[in-house]
Amino acid sequence: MSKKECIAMLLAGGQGNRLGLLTKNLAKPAVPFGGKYRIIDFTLSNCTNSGIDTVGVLTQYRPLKLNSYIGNGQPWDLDRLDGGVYVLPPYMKGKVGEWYKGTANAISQNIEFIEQFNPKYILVLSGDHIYKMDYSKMIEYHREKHADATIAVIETKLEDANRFGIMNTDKDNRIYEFEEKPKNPKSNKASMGIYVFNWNTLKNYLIADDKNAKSEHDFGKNIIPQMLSNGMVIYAYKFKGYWKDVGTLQSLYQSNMDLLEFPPIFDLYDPTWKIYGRNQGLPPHYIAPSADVKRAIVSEGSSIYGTVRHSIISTGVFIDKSSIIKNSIIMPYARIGKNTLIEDSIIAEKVTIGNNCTIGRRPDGKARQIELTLIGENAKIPDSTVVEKGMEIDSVMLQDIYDLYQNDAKEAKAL
Amino acid sequence: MSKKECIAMLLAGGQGNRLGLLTKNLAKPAVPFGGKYRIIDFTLSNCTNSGIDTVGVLTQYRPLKLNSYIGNGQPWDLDRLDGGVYVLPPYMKGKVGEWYKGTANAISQNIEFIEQFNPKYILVLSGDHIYKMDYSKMIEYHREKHADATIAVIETKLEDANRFGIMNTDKDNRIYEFEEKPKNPKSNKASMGIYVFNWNTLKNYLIADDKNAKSEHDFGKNIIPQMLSNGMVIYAYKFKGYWKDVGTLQSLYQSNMDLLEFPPIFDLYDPTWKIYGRNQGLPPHYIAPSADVKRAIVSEGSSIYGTVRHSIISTGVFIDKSSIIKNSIIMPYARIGKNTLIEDSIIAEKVTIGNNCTIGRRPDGKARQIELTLIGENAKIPDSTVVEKGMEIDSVMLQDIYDLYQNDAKEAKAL
Amino acid sequence: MKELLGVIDASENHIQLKEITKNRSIAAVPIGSRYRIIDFALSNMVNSGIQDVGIITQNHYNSLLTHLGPGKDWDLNRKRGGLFIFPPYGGSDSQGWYRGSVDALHSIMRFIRRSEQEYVLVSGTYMVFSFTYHDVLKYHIDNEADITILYKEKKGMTPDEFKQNTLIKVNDCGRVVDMEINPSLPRFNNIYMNTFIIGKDLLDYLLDECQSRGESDFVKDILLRKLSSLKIYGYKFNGYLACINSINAYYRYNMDLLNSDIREELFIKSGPVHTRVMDVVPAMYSENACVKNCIVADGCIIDGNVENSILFRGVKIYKGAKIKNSIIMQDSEVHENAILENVILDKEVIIRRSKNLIGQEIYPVVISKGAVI
Amino acid sequence: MKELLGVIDASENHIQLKEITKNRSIAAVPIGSRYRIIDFALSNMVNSGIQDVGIITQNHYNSLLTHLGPGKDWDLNRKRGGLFIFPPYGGSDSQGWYRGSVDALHSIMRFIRRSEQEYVLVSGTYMVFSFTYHDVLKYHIDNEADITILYKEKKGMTPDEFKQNTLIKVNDCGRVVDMEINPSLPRFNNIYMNTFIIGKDLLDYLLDECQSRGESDFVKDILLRKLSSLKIYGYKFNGYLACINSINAYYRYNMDLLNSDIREELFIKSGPVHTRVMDVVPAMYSENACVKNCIVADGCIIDGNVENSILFRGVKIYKGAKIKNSIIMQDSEVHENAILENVILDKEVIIRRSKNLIGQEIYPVVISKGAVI
Repeated sequence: MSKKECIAMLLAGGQGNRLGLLTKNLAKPAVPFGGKYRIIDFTLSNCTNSGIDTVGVLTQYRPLKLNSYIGNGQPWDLDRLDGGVYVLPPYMKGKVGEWYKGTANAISQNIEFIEQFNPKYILVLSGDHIYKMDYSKMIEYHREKHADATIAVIETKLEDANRFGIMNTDKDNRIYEFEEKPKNPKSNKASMGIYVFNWNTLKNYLIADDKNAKSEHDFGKNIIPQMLSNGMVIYAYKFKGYWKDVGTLQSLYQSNMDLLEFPPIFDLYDPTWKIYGRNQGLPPHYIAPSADVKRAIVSEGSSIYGTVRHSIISTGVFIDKSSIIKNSIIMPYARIGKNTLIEDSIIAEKVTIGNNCTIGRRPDGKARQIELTLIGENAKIPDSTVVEKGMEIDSVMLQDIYDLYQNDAKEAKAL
Repeated sequence: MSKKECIAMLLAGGQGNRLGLLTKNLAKPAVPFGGKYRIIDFTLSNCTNSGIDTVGVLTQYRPLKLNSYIGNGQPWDLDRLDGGVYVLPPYMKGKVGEWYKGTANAISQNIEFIEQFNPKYILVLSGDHIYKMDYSKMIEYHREKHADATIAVIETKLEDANRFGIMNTDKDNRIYEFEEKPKNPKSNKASMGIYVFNWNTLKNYLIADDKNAKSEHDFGKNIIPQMLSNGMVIYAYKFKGYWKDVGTLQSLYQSNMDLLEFPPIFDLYDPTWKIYGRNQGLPPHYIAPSADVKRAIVSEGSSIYGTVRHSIISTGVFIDKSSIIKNSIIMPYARIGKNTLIEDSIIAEKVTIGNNCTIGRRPDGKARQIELTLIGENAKIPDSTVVEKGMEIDSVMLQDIYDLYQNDAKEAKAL
Repeated sequence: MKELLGVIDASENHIQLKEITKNRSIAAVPIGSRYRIIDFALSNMVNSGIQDVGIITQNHYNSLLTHLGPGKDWDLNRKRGGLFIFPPYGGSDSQGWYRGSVDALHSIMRFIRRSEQEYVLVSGTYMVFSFTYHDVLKYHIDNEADITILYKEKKGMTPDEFKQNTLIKVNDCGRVVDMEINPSLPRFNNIYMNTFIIGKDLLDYLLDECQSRGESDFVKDILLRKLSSLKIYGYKFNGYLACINSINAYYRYNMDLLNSDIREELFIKSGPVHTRVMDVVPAMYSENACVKNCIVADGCIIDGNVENSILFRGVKIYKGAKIKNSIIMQDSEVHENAILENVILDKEVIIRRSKNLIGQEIYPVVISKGAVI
Repeated sequence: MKELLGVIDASENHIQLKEITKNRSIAAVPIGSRYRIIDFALSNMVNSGIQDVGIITQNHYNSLLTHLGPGKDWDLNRKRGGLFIFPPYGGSDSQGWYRGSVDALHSIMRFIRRSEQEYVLVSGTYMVFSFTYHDVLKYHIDNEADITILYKEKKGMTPDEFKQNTLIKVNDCGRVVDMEINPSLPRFNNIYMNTFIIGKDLLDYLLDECQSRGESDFVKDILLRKLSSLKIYGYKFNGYLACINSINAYYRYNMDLLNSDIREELFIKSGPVHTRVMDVVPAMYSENACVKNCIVADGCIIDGNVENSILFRGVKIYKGAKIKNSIIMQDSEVHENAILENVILDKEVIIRRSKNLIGQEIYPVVISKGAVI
């Protein structure tokens, strides 16, 4: 294989506990987003659009769907002869195998993979961020600054800065200190979890870190502080634009809703920076005479006979007559029956909801922080079910509820 | 994804201990073969040529090179929109992950993957066999016999039958008994480790087998005997033609040497059944005026200035003047210096051998079973080294030898 | 279907749809919000498991080439076989423009001869339907037929459509016993669907014989003449058929897609209709959008009123615009308060503020590509 | 090299190599055991990181199309950009056959205009060399040049080669100050390599101006005329150059590949030369093989004697055959005891037992594709 200027390593290993039931059977980067995308599409498209043609996707949690979804990489133009996209799970060396122990360890276990391409730079990315960024500009900046590492930062409100890893920099944006969630932040430059390293430098730090039993093998907690304390040159690269970590249900929901703003906060319509995704080959969507759709995103293959307000309707969704969808995300291939109300909810893939249901109704007259309701993948909600606001329900729970009901009925009979 | 008639699952997980140093850093299916191929090329090409467009490659041992080699599947025409080739490592479900515990367990851990394609049949293959076979004919046979499972068998000499899993069949080739390495074989039908199953049947057996703590989770030892004892219909499918399990160094060597027979025992020149492999884009090979090449296979990118007899010269190999290569396999990108003799040896990838070396010289006048010499990947053999017949040497050992020598020298000085 | 080679004759330049086919062949005409007409013929082959497809093109083949590319989106970009596109003058056998279907097929005979398949399925493009050919091939083989042609009962079709088509009479055994070409008042009940299966060697022989007599039309000079000497069978197709041979038919059949049953049959039942993937974002409906009975492709931004219409990818409808019974092709824009009724806008048309265009259902107004009104 | 668009003008039908170019363009002529001439120009672009390449073709483009396919083997089958092949009549701007390079370039001007790149690198194919263009572009930009052309000192070249080429005079600053086209007795020292870099807009302007005057030759009607009004710089190329403009040159330059230094320079130094992958087995040498100073492609089976020769893929040399100083193209066979000396066999030639063919070094015998002798 030829030498590559820069290859990207995308950390997609996390289980994403904070996405609740959504990631019960699904790796976080494979969670649907914005009607026809999955979260990982944004990072992969950024790579392609930035001219980075070799991407390793590090994954160990339920990678099947992600693996199938990425396939040969063709949708993102990453089906390259020399390079392209590789899904990299943990593997056995000799008699032993070990799972990835942290972000840095995941890269460290794949040193051999990276060395094949003999890259000058390595770009470390997260698989659960929604943004558009030209990495080639960041690499250019890294090169100009003769940096050992460069970290992309976004300026947050100072009062929010205590929730982030904060970079304290000098005038030239060189980082002299890194503080993880500081109580009294000195700066508002929050790390976006996007790093450029000189590969040879990073490699040495990874090998040293691996031998350190006390380390958590994490970039933010271990590698960067260690590099700083050794006087390495680390610069902050300021990013301006939309960026959202969709690691929680709330932020995932909010980021979807941001797409409905007009003029857009986050514009997907830019032809020079297309977001690629695997196409399902579905027909155009259909809006019936009985439908009423306002402030919505509607994707291919769906059919709408009911009312949709301020919601995301994904590919292959069916919404029957007299139903009302409000402030919700309906994920691919969900089917909603007649005369059903869905509000402030996330309805996961392939959910079926019967007729006359009420899901997540907001109490009248109260305007406060939205409390989300989540129906998990493949769940079948029977007719006339009421799911109260804030609940998370999946098919297994439904079975439990059903069993319970049967038991109650039996006991009732027995009595 | 659409329904597939049949998908293939290729067991490529084994460490291949019996290939010695060759598989120290390499999964067995990625071991070079026949000048420009790797072992897995034969099975993948069989799939493509049989019209099977979805192949899962089950791997857990050092899959990096295999992963990179398979890439997007394009060389084997397996870069399909819907299907193609997938490398399937073990993964974490919830908080726990487990490594593959046996051939059956490897498939069992990937039930979810297989279910995506909703196949009628599943073809289970091994990644370390050299042969050409039209699986579509075997599947057709399986269908015609209304079998639950079909096992490909090859007729061995009866005296060899005790080294194989032997199928005892009735006149119609229905299997009534399976004996693993029987002392007194009743039949010469040896299992080739190639199975067709009705997926729905197999799935149930896999799930049951997984719960059986006593099982070794192996197709030959557990699944097939269990199916037989339940009265399932299992047929033997007779294969005629060249087939070699290259699981040992000796058989790998022999199978390579078989390519040098004329007329060929195993013909790779058939245009209707091409063996595909990843192309290295090297120029044609060069035979110098000083060279003398007879009974040899020579691959692209090599340059030969010395003498080659009855040997396989792989891609990118360089053989300098006055050197003699006899009865050997020189793997890709090895470099052989001047005036060096190599006999009965396997020289692994990227080995450098200096001038005036003698590797594996056969004692004069003695004709007996060939005892192989192996130089492991990346080893650098200094000028004038003599490697005795039967040795296995790799770069780490060389370092030890060197250190030893230094020590000896020091001690000699100290004295 | 390893036994079947697919051939699509997209050199049909006798079919013209006014301005819409000015710079593109009928095969490349946009239809149904995100497709081109050829997608149906090609997807039928792919969904039937046909692995090698040759496409014969003639003039204005540029947009067709761009649409098909190397065939990736139909999974036909294979190492061996896959998609072969024949531009005119491309084959060394061809001697200029094709006079008719026999010339067109003859020009790629070398390709057909070299193929591994025993049978050839030849189809045109302007007859739009969704179907897989497994049963037809079985029927062909079981009947030991020389040629098997697809037909559909004509009921429900308009006299316009007969004029440019062939009607056939089939006896009880399925044999085709008579044909009439482009009749004004048809006597026969069944319309020939421009699709047939034939043995490779027989096709070779017939084309050669026909060309050597200086003739060029497959239906008139081969099928009709050989009705008695060859075993020509008809396979009855019972599904939905759209015969797009005039601008009115084009308009009417697009509107048919607002019927859910027809969509189900065309797009779902026989497998997906593959088309070029454009990586466009989903459609966006604003606070002011009012959309009723429409099919809408990805990439549309709708801020106005749309009813009974077909919107292609990237269409923009501004606030206050009113669109009814219309077909709006890719990237066209209808600005504030414009009114369109019974209109076909080709690609990249801009309708300025407050402009009105009203056509009739039987005479839709057609606006050429790129026009600004 | 995101700033550079690649254009290969493969419409060079003034270059003819006897029977070898009877049914193929010079760009598609086989060379060096497994390549076609265009592989070098195309690989130079790919190895320079150029992502979009347009190829202009003219007559006999079939074998070129087959060779290039969708560009997979050059990694140019991309979603956006990649390889674009323009058959004649393909662009709607083109009006027939190209009279010269200006017509050829003009016919794809729409493609060039639409590209994202600022500069265009235009190259022919029959000048074979391996090189990457990073430094040339930098040189072009640093000089603020209008056009930068590649040249090489003529020493070592034969008078034959000047006759079909352009020689240039370059001053100390690198400016091109004079040119002579196809001279018999050249006064200048440097041969123009048919390769230049130019700004997209300037190219558009110059082509338009030139066409509007009814002229058609880029060198004569643009470069030569504009020597003083434009800043035309020469970039000196110091590597190996093969100018394949006659059958003798073709023969001689193939033989050059037996020199290891030249192979190293052509095939290794500037990155791999990509070509169509054929999935052929490695070459097989029998007990009787005797091969000296040859380059041999995969798929050959050698049972005879071969010396100072170039063997392409799938060549079979039978026992007792003697081959010397020859070029044997793909799938040709030389049967028992045949003798060949100074011969070029095109593809799929069969030389029967004991036949002899002896040419001269300065007049090699050429046998056409498919001949049986």
